Amino acid sequence: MAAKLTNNQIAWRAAQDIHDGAYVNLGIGFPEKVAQYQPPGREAIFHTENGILNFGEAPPSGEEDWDLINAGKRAVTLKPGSAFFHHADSFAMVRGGHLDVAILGAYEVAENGDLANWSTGPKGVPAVGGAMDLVHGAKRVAVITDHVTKDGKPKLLQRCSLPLTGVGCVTRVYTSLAVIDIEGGRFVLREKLAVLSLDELQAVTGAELHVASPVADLIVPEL
Amino acid sequence: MAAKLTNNQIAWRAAQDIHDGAYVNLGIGFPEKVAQYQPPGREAIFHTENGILNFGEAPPSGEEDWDLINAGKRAVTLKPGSAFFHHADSFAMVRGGHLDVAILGAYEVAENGDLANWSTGPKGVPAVGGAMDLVHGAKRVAVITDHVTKDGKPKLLQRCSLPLTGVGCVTRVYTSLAVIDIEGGRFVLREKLAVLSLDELQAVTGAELHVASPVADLIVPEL
Amino acid sequence: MDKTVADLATAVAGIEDGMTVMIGGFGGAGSPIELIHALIDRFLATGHPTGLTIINNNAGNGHVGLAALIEAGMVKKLVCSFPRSADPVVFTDLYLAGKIELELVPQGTLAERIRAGGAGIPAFYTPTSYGTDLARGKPVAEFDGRPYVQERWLKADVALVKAETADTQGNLTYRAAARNFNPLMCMAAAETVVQARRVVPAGGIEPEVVITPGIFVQKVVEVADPQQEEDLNRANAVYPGVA
Amino acid sequence: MDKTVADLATAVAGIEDGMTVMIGGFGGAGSPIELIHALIDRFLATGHPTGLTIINNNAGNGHVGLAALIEAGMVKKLVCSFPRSADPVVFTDLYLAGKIELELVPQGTLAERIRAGGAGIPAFYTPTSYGTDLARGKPVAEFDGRPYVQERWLKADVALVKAETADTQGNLTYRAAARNFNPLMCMAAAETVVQARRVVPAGGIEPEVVITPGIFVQKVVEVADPQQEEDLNRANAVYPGVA
Repeated sequence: MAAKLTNNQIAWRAAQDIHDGAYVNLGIGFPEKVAQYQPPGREAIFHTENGILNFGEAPPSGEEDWDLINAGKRAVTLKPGSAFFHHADSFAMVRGGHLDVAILGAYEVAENGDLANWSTGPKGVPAVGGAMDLVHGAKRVAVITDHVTKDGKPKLLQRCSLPLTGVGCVTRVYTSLAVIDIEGGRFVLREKLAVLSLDELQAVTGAELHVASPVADLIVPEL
Repeated sequence: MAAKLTNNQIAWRAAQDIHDGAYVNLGIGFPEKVAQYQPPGREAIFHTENGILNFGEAPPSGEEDWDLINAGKRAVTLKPGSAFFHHADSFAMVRGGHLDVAILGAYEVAENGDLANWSTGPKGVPAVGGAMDLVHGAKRVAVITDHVTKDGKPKLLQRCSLPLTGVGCVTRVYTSLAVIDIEGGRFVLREKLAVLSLDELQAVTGAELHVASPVADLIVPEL
Repeated sequence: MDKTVADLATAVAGIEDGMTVMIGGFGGAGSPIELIHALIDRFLATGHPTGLTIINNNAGNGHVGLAALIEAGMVKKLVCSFPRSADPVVFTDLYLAGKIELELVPQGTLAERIRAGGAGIPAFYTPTSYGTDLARGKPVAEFDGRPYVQERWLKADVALVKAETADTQGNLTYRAAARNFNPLMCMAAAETVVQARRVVPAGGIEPEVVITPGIFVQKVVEVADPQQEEDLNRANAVYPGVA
Repeated sequence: MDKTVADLATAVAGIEDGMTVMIGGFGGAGSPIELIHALIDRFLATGHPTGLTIINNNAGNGHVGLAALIEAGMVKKLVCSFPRSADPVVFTDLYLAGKIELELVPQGTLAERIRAGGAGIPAFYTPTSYGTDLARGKPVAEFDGRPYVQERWLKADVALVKAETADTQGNLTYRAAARNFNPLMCMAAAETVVQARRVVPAGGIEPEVVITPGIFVQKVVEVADPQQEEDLNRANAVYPGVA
């Protein structure tokens, strides 16, 4: 099982499903990469919890304005048509169902759509940020993640073992090996790497993969 | 009992209790008159439910801007330091306890602080506007009113007979005959017209008037 | 991304029989007269939409705008705080004849319910209306020793909104007290339709002064010289008027 | 009416032992560094205030601002959504040693609870945190077939806020994403203390562009050239630093 997508390639695949004109929130860290791979001709408008709509990429080093940051506290720039607002209005956008898609990272995703991505347990300082809000309200909540943990354990499970971020909230998972929908409390396989058999994929997945329609090859460019 | 204050005089008396720098909402109609009688040297800032702080008097006829109106839908002007905001922010000011005083009209006021000022019963079209919001939240809710109805019946009662606007909300009543506080579920007389005996005043009041401290003469200028 | 549409008819084309429609404005200020009249035009031409539930602070004035919409017989129910006005004859007559429903809501509660609808808050507690007829049947709870009434969110299928400036992405500013309910209704409707006095390209509104971010807006139509309800009523205007 | 005060020491003079203090900012953006440092100065000179409950999105960064306030030992409890940071050593050490309390609140719920405090809404329902550890012990209710968690308002004795421009009546504008929690905290505190880069006379801010109306503000102090937390941390600044 040497073959797997890089993080950039996972992000690229997720970006292909974002429609023109979509309002999108990308979780901090890995999901932020999705913004780089918008298909040409499609314009997504990015929302950040700390009060900006329609921000753009990072400014050159040394030209940062530290009042112009995203939720990950990284400096950003503005695009034409941007707007500032306070935190209550920002989360009205989130909770009120105004975002078309939120793309988040995950420690674990369960076949019932439960997501665990904020706490690895009782050790250390707990910190939740906007994750629990983002999983509710966005019309579509997707996860991008490596298919397995660093030590090879499945991240897609029957039930999450870590503290939950949200219940039954995830509808699609983009992993390093496959694209999987969550429907009716089941993982439904949509795409997988061509080099991988269904059995091989099932072996690194912690819950049953269902096949409802022909499984497409997961094809992404070199990135 | 010919002697009584005019509406202008009642409004003048209420205005004397508004401290410098107070944020004030005046109910539509009669209470709007209070704004004219601010004591010199004191500056009150007036709030209107429909989204203006620090508005001023009406413009000359013919110079109205119908986007610049108060809650009574009358044209107003702006003072330096004014601000516009939407209705939810406006009622956050009301409900959130940010107004120092709200001055309202009344059909009836009860000795327990209940107010009835929005409905005269099941006939006709009911309309409430912002009255039920205003009676909650303002630090001080005062009423200005004639002491009796047009046909001479008491408006200050043991209990309201008309549909309530709010429960236990009024703390001071400025009438055409007296200034009366509501404390501990009782009317406490503070000032009365000098020409009127306590018995005469009691005779036109529908609940017992208590006297806790010397009753001052209610003295107002000719207006 | 360009949310502008060509004309008023296209702007209101999504409104169907039985829908709930929020209409901005407080009295005449901020009332989207041209959008309302375009809707009346469609009704007169096609018989639709009808059976509408309208959410507005008032019940219209005179014989234009919301009052004309009611007069045309398109409204089944009104949710508002103050359905009395200087010339209330249209609504009053229908109401007293039992031909129109009324849900009376205190003004601040109306505003907060609409905001809650837009913000994904299904219910909240307010001191407003506690102990009054308007709290009847609503759950009551005590917090810190004080009683409060539970109120539910309000949402709509469509909101009709009047703005001062819009950009092509739907970012909006308003004019003076014409702001009132408009920004809240933008948040609470599945489709928000805006008439703006001026439409500018994206970037034409400073991001600091945007009042309604474009995420809350679906359609924008320019109405360069909008009518003011108060002016129309002072001229005794009647819509659609005599042909 | 003039809400300006002469200096930072006067601005923070009303904060007493055991008070609840909201501090604006998200990370470094909008963080009122100079007000926080003035409070630390007072503590170093007098031993007060101490035992504070601080409400902020974060737990500070590095050794300035909120992190320095915690480091000085003035904070008993923190209410926040994300107490982890690039240099979290101050809060982390105290927390793991059991020397500081933490109430962890999802970011959107934190914002809404503060707004509710300012708007007189004692409680509301949100889908956020339903079914998670952070909903434990909170009432749950179903609306339209979906479960929601009841959350309570948050209020404070004092709010420390950073603005761009203030007028003498306390009307405020902010700068870019430094707006964040600041306007909400203005609403939710008994006394709101603002540091503004520029103070102008009443009328110096267009009424259309006021973000925080003056009714929510009690004290204003001009800090013409405010420090930015991110810059301080990149310079490894420590407050109060070596004498």
